[in-house]
This record gives sequence, C-alpha cells and structure tokens, in this order.
Amino acid sequence: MHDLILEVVNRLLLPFIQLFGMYILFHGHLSPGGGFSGGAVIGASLILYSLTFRFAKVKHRMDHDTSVFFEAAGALIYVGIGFVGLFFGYNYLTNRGVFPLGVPGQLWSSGMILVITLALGAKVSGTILSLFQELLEGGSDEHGTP
Amino acid sequence: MKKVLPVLVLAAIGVLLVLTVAEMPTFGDSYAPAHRGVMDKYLQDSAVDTGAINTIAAIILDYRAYDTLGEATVLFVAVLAVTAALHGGGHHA
Amino acid sequence: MFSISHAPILMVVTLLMTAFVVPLVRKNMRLAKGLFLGAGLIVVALAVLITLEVLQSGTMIYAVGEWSAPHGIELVVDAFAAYASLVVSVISFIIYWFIVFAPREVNYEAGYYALILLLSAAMHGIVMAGDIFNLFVFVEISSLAAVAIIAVKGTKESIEASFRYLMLSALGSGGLLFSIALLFMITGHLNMGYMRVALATTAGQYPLNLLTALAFMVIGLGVKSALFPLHIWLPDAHANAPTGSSALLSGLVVKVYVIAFMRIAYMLLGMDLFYILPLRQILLVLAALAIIAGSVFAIVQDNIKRLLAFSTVAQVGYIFLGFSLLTARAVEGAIWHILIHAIMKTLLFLAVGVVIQQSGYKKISQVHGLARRMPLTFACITLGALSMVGIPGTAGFISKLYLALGALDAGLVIFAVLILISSLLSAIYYFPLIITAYFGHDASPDVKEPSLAVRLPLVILSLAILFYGLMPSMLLPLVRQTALLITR
Amino acid sequence: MALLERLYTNIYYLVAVVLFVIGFHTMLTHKNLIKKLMALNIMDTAIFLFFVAIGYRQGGQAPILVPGVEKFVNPIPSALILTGIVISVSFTAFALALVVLLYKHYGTLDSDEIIAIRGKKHV
Repeated sequence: MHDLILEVVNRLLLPFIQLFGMYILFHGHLSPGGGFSGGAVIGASLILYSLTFRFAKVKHRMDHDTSVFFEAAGALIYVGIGFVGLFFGYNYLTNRGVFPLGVPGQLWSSGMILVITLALGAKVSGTILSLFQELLEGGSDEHGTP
Repeated sequence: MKKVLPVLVLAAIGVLLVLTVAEMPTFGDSYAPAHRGVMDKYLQDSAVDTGAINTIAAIILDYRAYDTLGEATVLFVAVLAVTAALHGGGHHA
Repeated sequence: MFSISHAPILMVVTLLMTAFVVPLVRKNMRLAKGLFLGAGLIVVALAVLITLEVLQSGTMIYAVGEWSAPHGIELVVDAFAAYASLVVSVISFIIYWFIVFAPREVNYEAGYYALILLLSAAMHGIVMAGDIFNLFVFVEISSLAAVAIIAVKGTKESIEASFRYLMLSALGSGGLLFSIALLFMITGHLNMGYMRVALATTAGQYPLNLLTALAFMVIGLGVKSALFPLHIWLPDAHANAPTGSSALLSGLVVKVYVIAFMRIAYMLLGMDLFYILPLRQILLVLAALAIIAGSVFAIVQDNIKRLLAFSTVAQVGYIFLGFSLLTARAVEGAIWHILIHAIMKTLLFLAVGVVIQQSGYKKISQVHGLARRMPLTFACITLGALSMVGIPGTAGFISKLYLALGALDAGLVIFAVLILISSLLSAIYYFPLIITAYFGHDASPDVKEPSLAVRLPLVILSLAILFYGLMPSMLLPLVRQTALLITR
Repeated sequence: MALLERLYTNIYYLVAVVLFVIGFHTMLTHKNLIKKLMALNIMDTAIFLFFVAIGYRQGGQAPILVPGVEKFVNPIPSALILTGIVISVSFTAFALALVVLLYKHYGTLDSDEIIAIRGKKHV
C-alpha cells in the first residue's frame, strides 16, 4: 500500500515526535518523564513509521537483531552501572559518592540517574518495537528460529 | 448455579471493599499514616542525595533503583516470552 | 573489593546479566550453554558461601545503593533465605544440566535458557527480599517467566494451559498489589520490618484495612502457590510444559511463593496474627483439603505427568500444613519438605520426561515392561515414588515424620492420621506405574536408556534421596534456625 | 449516614474499588478472551488509581522540587505505580501473544468453545 498523504505527513511529524521523546528522556530528572515514558514515545514513533511505510522497508532498517541488541544493551548498561559502585567500595547501584551529582536542576546533573534513564529509553523503545513486530509476524504462518 | 456464584463472590468482595473504604484514612489528609513514614526524607533530601529535582525520578532510579532493575527485567521477560511463544511451535523433538 | 557481604546481590545480578547476554549470543549455542551452566555454578557457590556466613554470624543485611531501610531497599538474608537460596540454586543447577544435555524440546533455545535464568534470578530475589514492593516486583518476574517456560513448548495444550495460568497469575498479582496498597496506606513504609512497627500502632485504628489486605494477600499468593481451591491451573500447566520446565515449576516455583508468604508472615505481619485471626484454622483446613483432593485426583489420572502435577497440589498442602500447625517440629517438617519435595519431584519429573522422550509413552497404561529396557531410569522413578510414599530409609519419611510429630505436639491427632492416610493414597497412585513398568509384558525393543549426561542428574538426585533418608543431619542447624524464626 | 459520609469523603477510593469490582465481574462472566484481557486491565487500572489516590495530600503539588512550592503530594505511590504499569503492560503483551496463538490453534476466542474442543480430544 502506498499513501502519499500519510507518508508526507509522517515525514514531517516523525522528527518532532522523536525530538519530544528525546526531550522527555533527557529531562527525566528535572520534569515529569523519564526512561519509560520517553522510550515509549520513541517506540511509538517507530511503530508509526512501520505502519505508514512498507513493513519490509522498516524491517530492513530496524530488523529483529537490532531491537534485541537495544534491549539487551539497555539492560546490560543498567546492570553494569551497578557494578561501578561495587568497584569504588560501595554497595551495588550506589549513586552518591560514585558519580558526580552536579548542580540539582541543571541538565547534566544527578549522576547515575541520567545514564540509567538513557539506557532505559533505548531499552524501552527497542522493546516496544520488537513486541509490535513479533505480534505482527506471529499471525502469519512462518516459523523458524529467530 | 453458574450464574449465581459469580454474583455472590462479587457481592462479598464488594461489601468487604466498601466497608474498608469507609474505614480508610480520609482522602487528601496531609497527616494520614501513609505520609508519616518515609515520605519526608524523600521530599527534603532528594536533591542533595541524588542531584535530581524530580523526586519521583530520584526514588525510582536511586533510592529504589533495584526495583527499577526488576521492572526493566520484566519488560525483557515479556519480549523473550512473546518471541519464544510465537516461534515455539513447529519444532517437535 | 568483592567481600562476602555482596554475595546476596551478586547471586541475582549474575543470573540477570547472563540472561541478558544469552539471547545476544544465540548464534553460538555452545557459548550460550556454557554461560548458562557457568552462571548456575557461580550461583551455587555463592549460595554455599552465604549459607556458611549466615550460620556463622547470623542474618546478613544488604542495603542496595547504600540506602539502608526504611528509605532504600534492603535484602534480608536470614536463615530461611539462605536455606531457600541454597535449595533453589542447587536444584535448579541440576535442572540446567538436564536441559542442556537432554534432547531439545523447544524451538528458541537461547530464549528458553534466558527465561529459565530470569526465573531463577526472580526466585532468589523473592526469598531474599526485605522490602515488600521489591518482593512484588520479583514475584511478577517469576510469574511471567514461569508462564513463558510453559508456552515455549508451543503445542495446542500448552498454549491453552499457559493462558489460563497467566490470567490467574495476573489476578493474583493484582490481589498482591492491592494488598500492598492497603498496607502502605496505613503504614507509610515499604520495608517489612518498619511496616510491622508501624502496624503495631495503626492496626488497631484500621482493622478492616488490615483484614482486607491479608485476605487479598492470601488469595494473591495462594493462586500462585496453588493452595487448594486456587490450584485449578496447576495440573494442565505442569503437565503440558517441557520436561525441564515441569521439574522447575513443580519442584521450586510453587514453593518459593509459600516461602514468600511465610516471610511476609513473620517479617511483616507477626506470627501472632495466626492466633488472633482465624488465619491458622483457614490455612489448616485448606491444606488438609489440598492433601486429600490432590491425592484423590492423582489416583484417577492415567497421564503420568498429570499424576505428578496433582501430587504437587497435595505436597504443597503438606508444606502449608506444617507452617500453619506452628509447632516447632511441624515447622521443621515443612522446611524439610521444601527441600525434600524439591528433590523428589524434580527427580520424578525428569525421569518421567526421559521416559517420554525415549519411548513416546505418556500414559501409565502404555509403559508395559519398559523397566526392562530402561532399568536405571525406572530404578530412579521407583526410589522417588517410595520416597513420596514415605517409606523409612528414604528422605520422604523424614519430613512426613516431623510433620506427623508436629501435629501430635499441637494436639491435633486428626492431622497425623491425615498424613498417614495420604501416604496410603500416594502408594495407591504411584504403585500402578511401577508395577506396570516392571511386570507388564515386554516392551518394544527399540527403547533405550538416554545418554550418560542425561542419566547423571537422575542418579545424583536419587543418591540425595537416600542420603537424606539415612543421614538427615547435614542441614539440620539451618533448618533449626529457620524454624526458630517462625515459631519464636 | 455516617457510613455514607465517610464514603463521600473517600469517593476517590470508592470509585477505584467499584472499578475493580467491575473488572472482576467482566473477568468472571465474559467468555471472550480479549474481553477477559480488557477486564484484567481494568482491574489493574483500578488498583493503580487507588494507589495513586493514597499519595494525594490536600493542596499538594507534583513532587518536582522547584522554588516557591511548599507542599507536595506523596511521591512514593506514583513511583511505585510506574513499576506497576510496566508490569501490567508486560502481562498484557504476553497474553495478547498467547491469544494470537490460541486463535491460530483453535479458531475461536470463546473460552467455553476452546475447553469443549480440547475436552473432546483429551478424554
């Protein structure tokens, strides 16, 4: 299917949706939002993209391996961050004393929180896209090891 | 019987819940038991403790970061579960 | 740097990390299998270390993120948690071994391994949680992963069973979350120790709140641990899962929820509650009904795995019975039974899985004379069945003896009689399997024993049954300490 | 009367509880699997509403520590419910995948029919 209006409007909208998602991610420690909501917005934009354009094309750009990689990488960054605290002689997942906290209220502040927010954003957007892809493909009859 | 049983169960639960609601601490009360526990520390110290002015972000990603690790894991489980279930059929050992 | 104090969190994190890595390396299954077994082995080592540490210097408390209670999440590793972690890690490692070396039953193997690792991580998280919301989060991980490792089989029946399990499990989770909300409402804390202190002052003011919270918690954890009227999902789910999943679910997962319930009971609610409210009577009656109903339903089953699943319903009844009798020996019996039933049921499910894989026979009426073709496997099944019945000399005898003595201590002779009757009933449902297998006419000659690596876990579990049957003293200090936590 | 007054002051809790019972009712009485799933989500939402309502304090603002705001609502329930929502999403996603598979295997979404089809084959 090929719908010109949908495609043009989407081309216009998508950057703004994703920018807004990024904004939510980066301001997670300053305003309502955070990793899950920001990741969900970006994930939704990717779903919109794959609904509008041909699914095969999206799959070519963002296939299953990519989303699996994003999920696993996000989760691994989270787990790995915890070990930094251990390395400095504190307990697992320690923030204060391990990471520079910065000035509260500024963008580059709050140490570990910002890093985890970004990791979660990557993870959640990957998760949402791959759930969508899986459920879409699950209806078809093709089988095989993913 | 099949129609009556759900209604009875629901009625029992409903009555219990309504009575409980009537007994609960008043809604919006600033000094309800729920606000007497750990809340003050979070509201007063979170900026200094964590560097985040969004207290909720401070709670989920610093004070209770372990819970959020679990939460991320739940999502991971969901994706794996969906993938494994949808691709599970077809192979028979 | 990595002192022993970090061991509790490292157990959970090692499993989580491996689970995140395994799907990434799914193209290289040798590496995935190596990681899978390696993580299991590391966790066993950590569990042993933790157990020794707890025995030596008492309860370990680990404040995640340097935020101690009540503000942060604490892991409270007392004797019960150390015991449960030890049981979970050892038994699940044996099951990992079986899954890696047995013929594959699922399509997406790497995902299956990752799900099992996540399930194990969640079980360790549950038994060590000192914070009720943390416990809830891990309960959710384990519920979801438990359903997933049934659904991976992909047959019609397993999908149907896992959907039913998922819906009931989600209902249970809702109940648990609601009860946490009600408890938070009147305490303002989430750490179980602090909640208990706060409850002491506010429970009198809001008794109905506490009662409703308790009701929802019993229902929520009751669904997940298959307490009698809420067990309806269990037989289908456990019978239609892949072999390793069945063993893991029946042997460990249901019991972890019982452990979670008991930990909430003594850490948050206080055991006095068992005497003030009719909670003890309700649990006793439900446990007795579970024992009877599970045994009676098991008798009429022809499908071997369904028979084992119904037997699990009865055995969970034993554990609840021991805990709610609340005498020292009954509680010790229940704690023993957690380990011993895990060994027995894992052995039986794995051995029966081997029989099904090698011969394709799923029903008792089909296994005529199969014991002659698979002597070792059926020797293991026989030993497991004898232990289930409670023949002296096997491990099953020890826990049943303790439970019966505990019932007599409590002055409730009827429950001692019940345990005796149910032993008879279990003889009735296990012996047809053994008799058919040994004395039926000869089976088809092309059925063979599985490979050595698959037989090894069966032999180890059988030896464990004999070992605990003859020398039950090895874990005794830990069991005693755990019982003291509950009965003091 | 006193009961009604209490119920009126706690109307937010009451609505959440009523929503919970509605969800439970749908869960018990409807046969369609998708509807059961929706019922589950209604129940979860009811619990989330209830939990968030616990955190409200008269005149409190969102707990973002900006200058000039003195009184905040309790941040803990909101933080916990974020976790709860993600868990609920995960359950729903997996349940939907199972529903897709069930429809593929049984050709129906009616739970009674599925049990009937399965029962015929088994016994």
